[in-house]
Amino acid sequence: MKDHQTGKSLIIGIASLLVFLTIWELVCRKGLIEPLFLPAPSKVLSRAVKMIDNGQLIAHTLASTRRVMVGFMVSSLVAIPFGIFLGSFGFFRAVFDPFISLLRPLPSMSWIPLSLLWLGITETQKYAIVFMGSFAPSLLYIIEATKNIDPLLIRAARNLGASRVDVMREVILPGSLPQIIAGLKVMLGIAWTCIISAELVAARQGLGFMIMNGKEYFQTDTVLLGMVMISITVLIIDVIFRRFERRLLPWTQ
Amino acid sequence: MKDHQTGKSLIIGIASLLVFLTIWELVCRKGLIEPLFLPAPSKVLSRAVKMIDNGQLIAHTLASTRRVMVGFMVSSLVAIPFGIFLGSFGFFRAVFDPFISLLRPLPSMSWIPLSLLWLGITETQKYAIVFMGSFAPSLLYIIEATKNIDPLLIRAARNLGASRVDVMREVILPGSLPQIIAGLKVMLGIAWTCIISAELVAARQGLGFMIMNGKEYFQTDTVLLGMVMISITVLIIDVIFRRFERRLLPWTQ
Amino acid sequence: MDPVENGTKISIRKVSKIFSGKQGEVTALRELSLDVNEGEFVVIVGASGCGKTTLLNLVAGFDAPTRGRILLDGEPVTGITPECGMIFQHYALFPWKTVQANVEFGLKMKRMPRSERRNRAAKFIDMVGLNGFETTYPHHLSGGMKQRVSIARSLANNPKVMLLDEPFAALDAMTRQVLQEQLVRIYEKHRKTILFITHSIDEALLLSSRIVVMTARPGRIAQEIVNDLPYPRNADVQLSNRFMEIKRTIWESVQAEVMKSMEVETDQR
Amino acid sequence: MDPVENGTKISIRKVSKIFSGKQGEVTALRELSLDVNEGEFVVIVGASGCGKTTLLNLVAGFDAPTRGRILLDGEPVTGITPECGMIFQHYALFPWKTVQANVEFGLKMKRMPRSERRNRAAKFIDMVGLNGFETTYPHHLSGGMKQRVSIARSLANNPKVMLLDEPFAALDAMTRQVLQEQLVRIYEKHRKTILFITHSIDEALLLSSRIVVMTARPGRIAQEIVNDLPYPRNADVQLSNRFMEIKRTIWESVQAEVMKSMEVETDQR
Amino acid sequence: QPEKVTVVYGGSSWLGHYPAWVGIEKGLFKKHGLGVLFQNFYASSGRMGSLVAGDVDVASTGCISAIALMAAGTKAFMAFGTQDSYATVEGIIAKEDIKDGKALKGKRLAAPFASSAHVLVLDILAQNNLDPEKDLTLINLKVNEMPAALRSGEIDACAAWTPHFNKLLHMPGHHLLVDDTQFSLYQEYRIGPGPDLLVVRTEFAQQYPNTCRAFVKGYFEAVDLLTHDPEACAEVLVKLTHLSMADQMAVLRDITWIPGNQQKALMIEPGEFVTGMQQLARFLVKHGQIDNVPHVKDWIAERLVP
Ligand SMILES: Nc1ncnc2c1ncn2[C@@H]1O[C@H](COP(=O)(O)OP(=O)(O)OP(=O)(O)O)[C@@H](O)[C@H]1O
Ligand SMILES: Nc1ncnc2c1ncn2[C@@H]1O[C@H](COP(=O)(O)OP(=O)(O)OP(=O)(O)O)[C@@H](O)[C@H]1O
Ligand SMILES: [Mg+2]
Ligand SMILES: [Mg+2]
Repeated sequence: MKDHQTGKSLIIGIASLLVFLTIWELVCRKGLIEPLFLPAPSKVLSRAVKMIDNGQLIAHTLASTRRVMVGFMVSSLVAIPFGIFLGSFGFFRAVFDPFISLLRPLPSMSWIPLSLLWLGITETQKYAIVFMGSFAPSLLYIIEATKNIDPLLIRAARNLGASRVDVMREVILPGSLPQIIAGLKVMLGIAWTCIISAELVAARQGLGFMIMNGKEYFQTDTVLLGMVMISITVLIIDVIFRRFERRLLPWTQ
Repeated sequence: MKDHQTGKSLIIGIASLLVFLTIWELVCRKGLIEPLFLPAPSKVLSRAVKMIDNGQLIAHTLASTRRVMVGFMVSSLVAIPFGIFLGSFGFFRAVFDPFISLLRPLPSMSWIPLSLLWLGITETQKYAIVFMGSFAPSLLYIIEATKNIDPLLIRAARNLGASRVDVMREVILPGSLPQIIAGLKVMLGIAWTCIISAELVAARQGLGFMIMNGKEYFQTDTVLLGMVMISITVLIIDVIFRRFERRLLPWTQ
Repeated sequence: MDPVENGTKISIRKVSKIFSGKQGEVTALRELSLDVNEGEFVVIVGASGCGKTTLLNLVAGFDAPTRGRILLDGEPVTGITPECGMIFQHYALFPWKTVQANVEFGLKMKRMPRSERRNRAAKFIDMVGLNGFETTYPHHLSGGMKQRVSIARSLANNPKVMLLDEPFAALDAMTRQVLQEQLVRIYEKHRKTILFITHSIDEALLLSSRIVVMTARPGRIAQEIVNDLPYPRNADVQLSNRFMEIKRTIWESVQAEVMKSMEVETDQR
Repeated sequence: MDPVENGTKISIRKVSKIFSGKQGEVTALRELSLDVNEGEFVVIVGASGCGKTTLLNLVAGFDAPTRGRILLDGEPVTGITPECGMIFQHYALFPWKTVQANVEFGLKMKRMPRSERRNRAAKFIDMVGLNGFETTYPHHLSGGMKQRVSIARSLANNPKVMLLDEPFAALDAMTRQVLQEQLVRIYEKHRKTILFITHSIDEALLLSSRIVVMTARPGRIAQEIVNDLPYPRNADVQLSNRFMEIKRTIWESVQAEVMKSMEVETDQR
Repeated sequence: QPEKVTVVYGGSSWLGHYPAWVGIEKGLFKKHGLGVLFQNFYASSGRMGSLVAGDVDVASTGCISAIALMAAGTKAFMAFGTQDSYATVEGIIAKEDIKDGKALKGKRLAAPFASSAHVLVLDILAQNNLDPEKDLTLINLKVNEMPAALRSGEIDACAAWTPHFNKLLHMPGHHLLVDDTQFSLYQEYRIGPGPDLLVVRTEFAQQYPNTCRAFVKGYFEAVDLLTHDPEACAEVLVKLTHLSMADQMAVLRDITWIPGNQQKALMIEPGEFVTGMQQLARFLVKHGQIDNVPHVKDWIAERLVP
């Protein structure tokens, strides 16, 4: 019954998307909107065909995706163990708390000047932007996740002879993993924001560059295509992530 | 005992911050780091004093804050009722689902070209960037919040004679409010990201402008000061938000 | 319209309920028939998973039977109706409403004027002994107090029938006893028709005018016992021979069904 | 070191526990003394909030007494010790571990080699009748099965003392009965020293060799009753006059304490 | 008499906007009954977007931006003049060991993408048979970031325009590799990669022809003032550019202003500037920067050209 309903929702969704696109196309064809402001979907599509043909679309998409993935992976690989550690030991949490609080609210954009000074115009700088933009929020999220672990489970583990380090590895890590993964999904979205910002400056590839360059040349269809590509890429990565999640959390169904 | 512990954490935190700042200052004084790359905290402080004196710091901070607040308020005021509505009626949720899915992953940055075309370089354009960057995630969050309501409560309400609209107002809205507010706190962070991006483009005021302008003139201290100001402003707004939250949710403690 | 016997409040006629899920179909109830007269206090006992909650949900109109039908005062139940007030095991109070506002809820839904519903709510808060807690949020109440609010909320709405799904299961033994006594007092005073589910045979004996034992899934009626124990059913009654006798009868009947259901559970694996 | 009577396993000596929270101090226990001999099955009953869980936490070393001391085999308890195996009301199984891995947990913590702990776990899984469920996650088990895993996990660790805090309260009556019987069998076989908390007087009577009734908060010992009912405590024993007699005694004692605690609750408002 | 007394002008601190600034500061527009509002925009695209969206009435922009907008098919703006002709305000600066264009092979060359400097780079590379994708690393960098990048050795050469161009020129160890006089179209049509173009919103021009004519008059009076009394102009310009008086004068010296009486020849008859722009459009399509070649003549507001 649930499956049945999901199927029905999907059909309604597709139908409403089609209706929307049709109206948009018609409005543009009638000339009610200037194409500079909003090109017809068919224009965007033909731009897509053109850019797939010359390989640019794939190149830009892969460039951004690679940057997001590298920056995000590095950020997660540092944030998870560190977060679990801070979540387990109150003293160190207190030591690092002010830094996390101060770093967390900083948008990735605001790191661009410093990162340019420190790292120059390199791919590393792009990774660093993603890293700086997603590290502090990830860390905070992971620490929060460790707090939600049932303290009874920690008691039970200690009662069965687990040391504090055992508790960290055997209880706090797996216990917070579902929430950590949920958080990382959100972080992945933030990482995308970061990379689009980073690609504004000193990039000659990537979807962010594509959008900005499209804007410079007043190619609104390129701008829209770039936006659609971001959506689609994020959605695809989401699906992959979900697969991966099921593997990693066999006990949650 | 809890209070006692929080107090202790706070002391540890402040101490570790002071130690960090002292080391930073010393390293800079010894000339181990070029001030262009990283100015000493005292430099940042004296820049702050200077900019407070000439009123600029306050002006930039207020400009950004105003933009964030306006864009965020409008986004919330639209997203909350609409989200509650979509959360209550599965059919409309299905209709709007594809649009939300497509809009959600788009970083606010990617809206800059279109918003410039549509709205020009106006304050409205800044609000629009904040709105576009935070609306779809907010909406999604609110719909998720409505899903977490105990279905038993809906049954109970219906059993006591509530109509579907009554359920929406009396159960789904208040029931999802705590989670909505938690989500809005996250969204407020996103709104800040949006405004810093928006201020990159043709702004003459705001912390984003201040950072970018500082970078143009190689005033790394101004860049750092801008970043610190973002952190502090967000933290202050967080505290205010928490006050407000307690008012709004008297039943949660 | 089928002719209705005089005094029959709820008539459950050859009702079957089949759930179809991912793992195939589950027959929760099969051709179950049961009549409940006006003013009866019927307690249903049965093994876990035998379909008791399902049955109650059908009577309340939360769900529709796959086959068969359910009549309330001779009229078929077609949707959720406030005439059957439901009281849930986990109280289902609105956490964002004070005790007062919770009790007023049904009246507000009827668009009763504020002052009138305030008075009416006060009366029922008083009845369940919660004066002084009007402005408290459920969060701050103990389990027993929550369940009393839930009962007051239901009573304020003046339902003809009260449906209770293991209302006291989450409470400790002492609180449970207090609430059982209170429910009996309310029943004696208002003479509602009551359908009550429990796992506890002691509770069934203490409360009911009739006890219905259900079979293991798919649920049907295994046995009906008229409970003729005298009121008030105090400690003396509970230690009487008649009490023991009825208890033993039910115990054996239930145990046989539990054994069956456990076999099923093992089979499923 | 105080001299220890021969056979005294746990010695609780004039223990007080005071919690200081936001609303001031709460004296949970005041000068409570109790000795438990090796191989005894002591059941503690008492009103809600009288400090039963607090007492058990002190024995397990989760918390330290404000005054007085607790000796285990004559040695003061100074921290969490695996010698006192705790079984929680809500099982506290690790949801991310299979039944097998849960039961192995304590052994893994002792760095026992994999094959050895596998065998030992299998033995205890078998004992609680869960063969075939080794690779199942707790999520897929019923409440009763979860509690059996929790018992197996504790037993595999071979604690000298077992502490059980209302272990069966969340289960339905039928499952509860099955587990009670199983626990009695385990007790008879392994002769652990057991400290068991319950709200149910029936349960206390069925399981204990001694019953301790606690006073309302601050908790002290109100009464101790040696339970001399014969084993096995089957339905016949439960309907015997001696059973009724002990039950009535305890009931009256507990009721008096409940009344006191309810007065306190109302006072607080 | 002007129908409307306020005109919104879209500008920036770029030298192409000096006449409008001078006109405002020296009261030349006021003389014709106009109040001109100077709106600052960093990027040409933002300025033109605002123009098309109706927030700006008159603006000056780089040709490339205007051509791109024409290629996008919008008729919402018209061009009516070009105020400056310059060479040597834009060019490629390289490390001293890079002697000629060919030597750029394998180097790291920076240019702000989608700008005139970018176009210049593409042209110079083509002249030297270098493929921008394969033969060297082309980096997208804003002009103001170039000094630091050059100093730190992250890049070997960069293409920039004034005033950063002048700063870069004076950096020790670097020299001017090429300037805009070597742009292939300059030799033939006297058009650099990014000359400035004066544009007006079509709707505005149609609605308020007198206002527009008054603006044009005031504007070219300012151009004349810039030519004849640069010191007086520099005094007010430093408020816009934040340059020192000396630097400001140095910049002014490099510019050749095109007075109003030469506009007709450039824009209409024979219209060599328009022909040059047409070539530039072809050039942009050839290098894959825009999709189609617009017919530039269709965007010239002949009635407004002085
Ligand atoms: N929505 C549903 N979808 C699928 N199966 C269901 C659904 N609701 C109940 N069932 C199944 O129907 C059977 C009866 O469930 P029900 O909840 O009525 O039992 P119950 O007698 O109330 O049990 P308990 O004493 O544990 O509350 C169970 O086997 C259950 O798994
Ligand atoms: N960590 C704590 N901080 C403050 N007060 C506490 C704490 N733990 C328990 N208490 C208080 O101590 C008293 C005894 O609590 P305890 O949990 O031991 O009771 P209990 O007998 O186990 O009750 P129940 O039968 O409801 O489980 C209660 O009044 C409780 O409010
Ligand atoms: Mg049920
Ligand atoms: Mg307890």
